[in-house]
Amino acid sequence: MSRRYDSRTTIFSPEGRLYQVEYAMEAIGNAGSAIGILAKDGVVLVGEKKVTSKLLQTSTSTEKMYKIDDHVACAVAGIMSDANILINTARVQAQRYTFAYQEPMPVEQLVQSLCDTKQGYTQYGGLRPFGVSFLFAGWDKNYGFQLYMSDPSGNYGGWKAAAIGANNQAAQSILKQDYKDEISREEAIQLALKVLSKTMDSTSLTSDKLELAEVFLMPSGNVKYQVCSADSLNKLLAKFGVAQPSTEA
Amino acid sequence: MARYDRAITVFSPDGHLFQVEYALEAVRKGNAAVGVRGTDTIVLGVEKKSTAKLQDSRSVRKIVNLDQHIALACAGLKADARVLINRARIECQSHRLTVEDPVTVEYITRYIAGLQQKYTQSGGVRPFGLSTLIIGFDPYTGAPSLYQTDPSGTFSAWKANATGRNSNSIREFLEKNYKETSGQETVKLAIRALLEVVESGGKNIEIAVMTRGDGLRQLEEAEIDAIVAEIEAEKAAAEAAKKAPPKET
Amino acid sequence: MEVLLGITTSTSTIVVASKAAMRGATILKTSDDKTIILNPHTLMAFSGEAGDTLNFSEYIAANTALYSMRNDAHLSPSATASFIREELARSLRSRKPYNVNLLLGGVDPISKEPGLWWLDYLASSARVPYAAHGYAQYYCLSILDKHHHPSISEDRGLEILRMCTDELQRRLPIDFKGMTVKIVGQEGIREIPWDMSRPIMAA
Amino acid sequence: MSIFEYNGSALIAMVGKNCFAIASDRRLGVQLQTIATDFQRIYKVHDKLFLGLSGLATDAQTLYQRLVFKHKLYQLREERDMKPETFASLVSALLYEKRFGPYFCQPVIAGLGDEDKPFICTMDSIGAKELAKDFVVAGTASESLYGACESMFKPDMESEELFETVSQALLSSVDRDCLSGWGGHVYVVTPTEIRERILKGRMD
Repeated sequence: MSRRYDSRTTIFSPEGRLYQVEYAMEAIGNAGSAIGILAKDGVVLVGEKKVTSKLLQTSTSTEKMYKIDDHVACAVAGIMSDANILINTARVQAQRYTFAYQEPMPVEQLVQSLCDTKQGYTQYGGLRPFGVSFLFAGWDKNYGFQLYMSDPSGNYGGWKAAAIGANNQAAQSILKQDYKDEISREEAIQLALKVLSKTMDSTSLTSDKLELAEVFLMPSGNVKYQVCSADSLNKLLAKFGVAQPSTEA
Repeated sequence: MARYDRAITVFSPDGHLFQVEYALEAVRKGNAAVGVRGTDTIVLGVEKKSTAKLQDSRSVRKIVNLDQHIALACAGLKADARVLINRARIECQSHRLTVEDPVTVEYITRYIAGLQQKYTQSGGVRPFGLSTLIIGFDPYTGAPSLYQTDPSGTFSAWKANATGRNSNSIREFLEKNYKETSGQETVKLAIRALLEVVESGGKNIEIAVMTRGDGLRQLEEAEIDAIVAEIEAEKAAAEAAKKAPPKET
Repeated sequence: MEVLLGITTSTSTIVVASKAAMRGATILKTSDDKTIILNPHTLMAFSGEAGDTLNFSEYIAANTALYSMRNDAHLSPSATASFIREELARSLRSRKPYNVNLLLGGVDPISKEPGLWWLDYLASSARVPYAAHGYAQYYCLSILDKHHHPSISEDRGLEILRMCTDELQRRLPIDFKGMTVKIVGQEGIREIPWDMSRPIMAA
Repeated sequence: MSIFEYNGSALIAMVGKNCFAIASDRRLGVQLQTIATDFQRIYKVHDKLFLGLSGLATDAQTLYQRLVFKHKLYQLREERDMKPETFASLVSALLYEKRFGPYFCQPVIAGLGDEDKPFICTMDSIGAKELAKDFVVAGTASESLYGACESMFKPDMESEELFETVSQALLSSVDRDCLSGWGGHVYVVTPTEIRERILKGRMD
């Protein structure tokens, strides 16, 4: 038997579909979800952490949010080991651009170059596609604040509000209903938390299961990426009344 | 069971290249695209999946420039398209640099088709899931041209053609209704062809018009709506005319 | 003996190059254009070794055009300057470096600010209010030191340029066959005629 | 003429009490011809770390760009700023990488390390580090800078006095050097603030 499992990359099915890519998307459907919302004065990213064990050392750094460059950050859903590779690629690509042009890489170009890498793995690169979806939040001088969503096929699109990961369809439909143009960052956070509280599997929304990050402009005109601390997250949850006490369940 | 369709793109005993055929299947699933050649105008039109309310329409353009005088529309996998377009754009500039002349439409078509062919015969890669329509005016003779390429790497010149979803019905329509037209008439013909398979209205259609000397221009949604309304009025008038005579007699 | 000059005004950047193409003491052409348009708001002037100048400039032009096409947005003049510097710096450490001196003039499409960059064949780059390459450095920089101010109008800029070209005509021992004068303004790039038929008396 | 003197430069870094100062001239020349009079030779790496690059301008610019690239990736991966000592080793490694075709640059590094302890250092063009407790100098004006610093330096100066000392040393030195000058650019860095000043001197 000389079945060659190696040297195979993703191939077309008789119906013209790329099953490997579709399965990769399936894998993401089970991952912790993330929501991104574009506001008029910034972009908000919220993610659901899957705490697997009490014994797990909670690291000080974030689990679902990563800074790509000073002006771009992303939220991840999917296989974390794959994501780490791609995040690293994105960071290097952003720095290469800065090296050549001495200015920050435009957000869409960064997303596009990363998606080209992803596309490569569905056509020639490796043996399987990357099992990761991303939400990118960023600011550049051409288009201001932007939010992009990308999936394992290498497709991407600009969005005003988007969800990836578990229950993303439910989340997306709530977003569609409740999103209004020109909302403020605070309203965006409220909306994101509300959506997450309705779509998350766990019954209570607590700060140890959540991550919240924002991209906005400081008075100096510099772009700031800020991760919300557990304390202020708790305050926000209480303020917006989405922290359902677990006794209720 | 011999899996001739699995080992990437090799002949089956009855002479099929399954991966290429399956890639064509992916094209048939893609959005419809149409190209119509007039005497002084060439028109590309694509079906637009109605963009979700929350999506940013800027990031979903499907008709793009390869160079100042060449444009391309395609049907199939969007991420594959990005990569192919990128390669073609590099070739356009590189050609200018080495021979100090812009590429002809045929040259760049041959280049793209050649690239697609390579991916049906090299090791460890799958074909591009893409058919493209390429338009432009010859930089030397000023002659308009329209070409089509498919996943196998075949290319051909057309007066009018379509690809993607339901392309057969569009092609039938064009075969029946094609006349050598110019200016606005060409635009109308392209839109009428698309309306054969697409729901009416500017938000479901993307149209780009190339005129001699002026380069490519994407039509605004309102402009398309106006033309669609005009077409519908004509249709209604024609039908009324058909019905009217028997009434009188 | 090639002349390159650049002057910024409050609204635009004026880029000037001599029209003579020379080889040794022989003038081969009197209508040489030593400038190249990179995008609607950026213009580059070049001098140096004959083959290198055009080859390098066209390479840069092709890459900026590719950038415009790929990203549906033009590079800003400052980003273009950085890109050129990087390419030139890489070439400097290669087997056969380009011998090209450059001036890059432009108007930023977003801030509308005019800018001028001076780059030499070693790929040192500096943003400056006015600059020159070649012999023009000796004759014109002192005039510009005295008369230039960042807030001058375009007309005043052209007046100062006239002083410079007069001085070049007066002092340079050869005829550089007139000047190509191009202006990168708020509405794009335009060329203006530059009459140099008026006899200039030697001092 | 040495290639190090092609563009002309003057750099100085000095330690004070829980603070440091780093200063440079502002001239970019091509031998005796002045090209720019506001040239940047000192770069901020992060809030407590500065880098000055003397020598050939093109190599200084290339080196700076490569260092930013590496430092930025470090910052993103480690989620913290680089210590001055680490950064010095990075610069040194990058320079030695080109041992047989060096960048014609002499860097000066100044920063606040652990517990805001000042750190200053210079190195030659192939990365041999030279650490000092008081001051370091580099560039075409380095000889006169040595003399000026030697006589003006006092240990444990407060930030304001440090600024005065560095500025005087710089201005008097570049006046004796025809390849550097056109005023100066001074940074005084304390644990809480960065003070940046442009000096006017003999503008010729």
